[in-house]
Amino acid sequence: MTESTVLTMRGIDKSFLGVRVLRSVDLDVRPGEVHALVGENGAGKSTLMKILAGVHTADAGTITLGGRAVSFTHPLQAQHAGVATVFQEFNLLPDLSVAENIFLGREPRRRGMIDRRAMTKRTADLLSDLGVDDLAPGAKVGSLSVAHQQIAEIAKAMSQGADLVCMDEPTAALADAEVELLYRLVERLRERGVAVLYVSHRLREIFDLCDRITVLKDGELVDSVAAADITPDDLVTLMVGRRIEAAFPEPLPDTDHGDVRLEISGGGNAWLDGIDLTVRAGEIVGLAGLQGSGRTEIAEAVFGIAPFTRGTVAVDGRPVKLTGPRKAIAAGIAMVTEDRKAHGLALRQSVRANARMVLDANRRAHSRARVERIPSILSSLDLVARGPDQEVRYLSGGNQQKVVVAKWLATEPGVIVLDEPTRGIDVGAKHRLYTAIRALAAEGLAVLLIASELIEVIGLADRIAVLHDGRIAGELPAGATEKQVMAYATGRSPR
Amino acid sequence: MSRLRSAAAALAGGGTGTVFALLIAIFAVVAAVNPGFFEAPSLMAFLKQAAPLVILAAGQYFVIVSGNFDLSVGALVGAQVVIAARLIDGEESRTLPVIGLMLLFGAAVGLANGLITTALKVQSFITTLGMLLVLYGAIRLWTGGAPTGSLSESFREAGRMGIENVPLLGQIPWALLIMLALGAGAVQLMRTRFGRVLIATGDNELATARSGGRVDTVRTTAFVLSGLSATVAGILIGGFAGVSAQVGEGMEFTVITAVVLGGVVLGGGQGSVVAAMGGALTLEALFTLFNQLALPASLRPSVQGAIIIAAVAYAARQRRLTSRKPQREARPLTATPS
Amino acid sequence: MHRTRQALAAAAAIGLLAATACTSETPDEPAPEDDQSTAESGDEWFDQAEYDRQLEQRGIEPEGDPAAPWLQAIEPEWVDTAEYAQEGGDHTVCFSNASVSNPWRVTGWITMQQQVEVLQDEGRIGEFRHSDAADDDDQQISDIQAFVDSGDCDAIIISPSTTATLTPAVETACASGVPVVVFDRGVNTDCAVTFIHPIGGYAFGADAAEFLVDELEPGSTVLALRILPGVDVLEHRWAAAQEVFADSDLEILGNEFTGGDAAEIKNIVTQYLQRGDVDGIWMDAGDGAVAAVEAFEDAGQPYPVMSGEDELSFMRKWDETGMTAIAPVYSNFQWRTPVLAASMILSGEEVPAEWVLPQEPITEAELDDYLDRNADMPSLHYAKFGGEDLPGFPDAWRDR
Amino acid sequence: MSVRRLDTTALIYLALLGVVAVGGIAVAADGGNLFSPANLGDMFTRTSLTGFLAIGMTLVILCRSLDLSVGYTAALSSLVAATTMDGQVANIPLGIAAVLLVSGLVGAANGAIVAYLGVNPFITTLGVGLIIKGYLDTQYRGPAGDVPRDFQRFGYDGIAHIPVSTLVMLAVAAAGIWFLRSTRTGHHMYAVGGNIDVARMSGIRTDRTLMTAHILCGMCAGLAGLLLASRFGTGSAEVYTNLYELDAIAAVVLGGTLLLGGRGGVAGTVAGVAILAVLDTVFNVLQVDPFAKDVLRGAIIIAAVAIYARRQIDRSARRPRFTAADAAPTPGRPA
Repeated sequence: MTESTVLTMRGIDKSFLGVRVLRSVDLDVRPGEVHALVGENGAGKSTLMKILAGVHTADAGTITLGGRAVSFTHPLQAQHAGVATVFQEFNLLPDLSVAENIFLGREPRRRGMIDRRAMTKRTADLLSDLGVDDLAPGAKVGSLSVAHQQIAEIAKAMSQGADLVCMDEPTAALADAEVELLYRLVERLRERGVAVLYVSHRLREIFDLCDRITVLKDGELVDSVAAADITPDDLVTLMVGRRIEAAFPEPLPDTDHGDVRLEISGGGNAWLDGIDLTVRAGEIVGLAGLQGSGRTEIAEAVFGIAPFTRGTVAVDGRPVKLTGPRKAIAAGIAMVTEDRKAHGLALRQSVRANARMVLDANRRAHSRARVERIPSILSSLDLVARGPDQEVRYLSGGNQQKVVVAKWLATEPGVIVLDEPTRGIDVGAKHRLYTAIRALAAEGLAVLLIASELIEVIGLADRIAVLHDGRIAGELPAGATEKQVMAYATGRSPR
Repeated sequence: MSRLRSAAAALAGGGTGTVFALLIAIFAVVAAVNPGFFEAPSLMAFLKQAAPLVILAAGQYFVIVSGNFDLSVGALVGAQVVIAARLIDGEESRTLPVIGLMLLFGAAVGLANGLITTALKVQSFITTLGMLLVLYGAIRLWTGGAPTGSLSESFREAGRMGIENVPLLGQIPWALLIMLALGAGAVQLMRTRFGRVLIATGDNELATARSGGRVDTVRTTAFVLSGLSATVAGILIGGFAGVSAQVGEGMEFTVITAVVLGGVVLGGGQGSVVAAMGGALTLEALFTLFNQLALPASLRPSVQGAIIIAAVAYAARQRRLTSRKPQREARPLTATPS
Repeated sequence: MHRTRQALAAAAAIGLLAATACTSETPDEPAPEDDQSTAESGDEWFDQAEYDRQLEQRGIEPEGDPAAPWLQAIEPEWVDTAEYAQEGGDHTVCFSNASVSNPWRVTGWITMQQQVEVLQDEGRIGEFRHSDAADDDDQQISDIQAFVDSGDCDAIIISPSTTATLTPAVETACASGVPVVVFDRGVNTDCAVTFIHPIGGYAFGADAAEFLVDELEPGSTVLALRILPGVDVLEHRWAAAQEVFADSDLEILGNEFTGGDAAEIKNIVTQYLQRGDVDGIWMDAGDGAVAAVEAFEDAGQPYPVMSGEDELSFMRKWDETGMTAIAPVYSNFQWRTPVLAASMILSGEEVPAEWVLPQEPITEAELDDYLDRNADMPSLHYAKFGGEDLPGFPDAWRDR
Repeated sequence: MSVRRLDTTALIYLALLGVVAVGGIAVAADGGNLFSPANLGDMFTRTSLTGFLAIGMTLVILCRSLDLSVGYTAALSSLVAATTMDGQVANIPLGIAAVLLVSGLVGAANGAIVAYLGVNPFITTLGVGLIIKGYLDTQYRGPAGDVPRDFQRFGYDGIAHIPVSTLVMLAVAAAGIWFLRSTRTGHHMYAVGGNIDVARMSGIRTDRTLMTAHILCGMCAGLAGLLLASRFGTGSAEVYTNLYELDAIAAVVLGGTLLLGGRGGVAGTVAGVAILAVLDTVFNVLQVDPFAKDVLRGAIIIAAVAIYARRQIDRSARRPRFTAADAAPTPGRPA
């Protein structure tokens, strides 16, 4: 690279549990450019970004920032080196004001005292500088909308005088109106010569905002092109690429799907609207869509965590009021949640205890026979553990997930909702899960599969419902192409 | 087999190991100072007098492992003894009905603690602190400041008497048998669905709720159990030593200390009920040791405080290490019926 | 890294101990070596002159009607109170009570209230206000100040929760010009019109100790049970006992703090019995005495020679078992005297400057008599409460 | 400060007003006057002691810690003060210095054990309390030392019915408010109590913050000890039996500070202390039975916290996309 760069990454390697997630990746970001980092989930975008942020450390490769070679072992080092990262989970204290959060740990002082006037003023300047006029420096973060919290995050990043700002799916949780805000923000950064590394799925945004686009696939660099030189369709092709045929189990001939087991009509709540969806026995229905499009919200509604407030749900023809997990479980619904550490597992309890948690918690689900089946379920999933008494916190992500799946299979559900079942687990475990999921369908379960990895949805689902902004944008049959799905998901008409 | 392994693992890591090691160490010193202590009669006497705290510890364990505190047990123990004395007032015939009433009262207090904590979302520390004040005041209001009435002989049987003339042992105190029975019961209870949901609740409330666990219900039940254990402790203490105005004072702190000494983590989700009871036994053994060593009475609190801090600090360190140290070679889990 | 932190923590902890240790270098601290629990505290609390005086007072015949011991006085120095005399009988009397946190005080408090009713019916006093400090010295100081500031009190009665700490407050009360009556525990000032108390802690402790010395063979072993350290009235009892035991041939096994908790007492005695014979028990207060006796029963040991207090539970046990015992008395009837004194002062009658009430232990001989008198009283009632002639008797004390 | 926190504090002062009003009416109904100079003076006096302890307690609780040893520290401090001053006016400064040193060291020990040895604060401070208790019982039997008259003025004198001790307490409270607002360390206590990981990510030395909170809490207990000494005219080991620590915690929580840390402040605590003091005075004037006092206190504390709990904001507020209004009309039966 002859021209000056803020960031140069060369030959970055990274593996987790022996699985290579990044293979000698190169990346160059120039000052004042908005650089898109795209690729399917699991392509390695987030890992690359976390390495840059000092959350992970690369196994091999060099990072050069503003001409100096660096290697981070702690987020603070990255911050001090001028890399600011806005993660999806926020790093703000809800009880403190915007200004207090932005300057936390670096409060401006006058004669040793915190200079609140200066703090407020600098925050105000910073915000107006970023073109944000509707965010009071004194407002308590906990009372802000997600968008404004995100702006606060970005402002915090800015205030550290970063010359590279990384944003991981910044619009994931935003509604369209708020996205505009973010656009303006990014523009300002560009004007001020700050480089932005921008991870997103939304093609529209990418083409609206970005100067260059770097495409990752399966942990490898596919290409790095100027946004002007490529059409959205070509970009999608680049992202999807020529597929090394992933070993997905053969779908059953879709002739003999059984009766409708799950039927949602007109389902809606604060995040969803007009959801009509049916899943038949033996059928796998995939829910595709971008972050924040409403996939997870459907799962939560079906499981009674954030119930539908409009419309009706019927299981095996019987209408049910899914007002809470117990109701859902009683109705024969199971749910493998997205964030297994927070919602799925009691980490300090044993494999056995976790696997029987649902049975233990629900008298009607509990039976000696089911409890005795657990070990065979676990071994059928090829769980790798020291023994049934090992605490699950010591298991690998994939094996933790197997425990979560097992605890739900133990209840012999009629409908199972899988929300990102393979998030952050290694390829081997993935394939086990794929076969397991197929097997479940074969046993007559209705499977509702949510995965941000299109390839999974396409490879597994008999039918794909694509969500966009809380509504079902369209349904596609098995064997649909990723381009078709992307088309609906990115809010463009398919053809 | 696997259970054996787990037992070993449990003893190796965390506070559980620490407490039994400490117990053995203390007993060793006691034995050195006064071998006679381990003759049946004095050992039985020790266990008889330790029983109430052990039972309280079991009760407190349920509350702590589900992520709460119960500071009201000391006041409750005192209240129960006073209630018994006033209501029985020396009438043998009233003994059983009154005991029944006490159990109801204990359960009611626990229920109140539980509901205020879960339904009104008041931190258990405050709930039970308030309950402590209420009980302390109410009971004295009721008796005009000092206990009245007297206990019946049959009421005192449980705490004071035992099975006499047992070969080798002499007297086996009822208190010991009750302690063993309730201890076994507690261990069994933790093996039931309730116990599993309870400890899971203390570990990860959200995950438990999403598994359909009735989080609030089990927590409330834990408080009820604590209230009942305080009642039984009251019956035993009242039986052991009769009525006095100071019964139970400060016991809440002693028992929480005992449970934590047993490696049960404040905040919930970790620790076994056996270890909690072991902690209580250790604490009682410690007091005995002080007495055996004729340690200046006024100096004892200092030594006690130092030992407790040291033990808990050591346990905390152990936990940190075990959670860091690489796990032993994992292999595919073959179906072994649990 | 981790190690240095622990070192740091250790250092801080040591610093703490060091600092606390150095504060003990102040003159009135005992040298560290006599930190023996047995030798403990005696030195500091023992006042030879006062000790001799109290022991002597036990032998002196008090002035006044033996039927009303609460009005008797030993070697009174009568002082004129004309200056405080007031017209009419509607005087407001204020009473700052340390607490009613133990049965002895509860019994006394009832007696006092009964006495007040009588005086009110007789029209000798009007309103009777009281405040209770729940054993909190600071609280009681505020209570007394509140009485003074209110300006409504024609006389202030104070039962101090601790001698030294209440002194300044009592002085402020005196300074306000209203007559002040102090009883039970004293204060380090004689500004009060009268200070009412039984002979005292030395006498109590000596009565008990002498009895043990007389009844026990030389070389016998005695266990001392104490409630808690640092409370003057209790420390005086122990100091006197140590004095008596010092020139006897009794072996003191140890002195233990029990908090007055029966369970603790029984537990401690049991352990001593397990280690060897205990021939005598000395107690600085009767609370939980029965538990100590039971420890002997349960251990199958012969009853000890014992000193308790005139608490009925103990006296009844003593009667049942026929053991050799004595009930030293810290005259509970003293609770009647202060209100009487106040009414006398307000009508200008003379009162003793220091009103020393008789304090006689209950012996084997009087046991039955006192048990009969208090036949239907609760077990935590005190035999010498001296309220038999009050109208409320017996219900007021029985059904609280 | 941010709007919401002002809200809470305001609420608590409203609660205080309510208590005063109800108390005043009750007393009036009883034929007295709660607002007579005497009663006001009494109220103020009762705030000082708990005030000192509660201000320090606020700091540690904000850091999601706890200090159950303050009662013992105060007792120790009263003795250190009295024995060091030993009746000599000249020794007063020395005495004060000694107290602050000793109490600060106790706090440092607490902080170090919590921050570096990872022992739960409940156990740590309970243990340290026991250690001090043993020391006091062994070294001091009952009152010791002698406080010169001039220093007793601290506990007894007043300026226009407001006791000096209360004024000092309010001054310390003001200092505390300033400390939390205007110094980094103070400000960081909110972060440490709110989310220690975020605090670390922001480069805050969380261990030091925790230490500081405990040291200051110890020193506040030292001030309480000085007040006790000046009121007693001597030092007293006995005071640890009064469970001042629980009063202090109750006051802090009444003051709207979250027991789990990260939210609250000294201003609220002062109100909490005042509420308890008003109750005490009212109970006294009304001659409420001492045991009934405990019952009422307990009930009031629980009730107050239950009310605050109602006002917790939902942290995981997800912004709704559809409101019932803009939702497309859905055919069929409502769910």
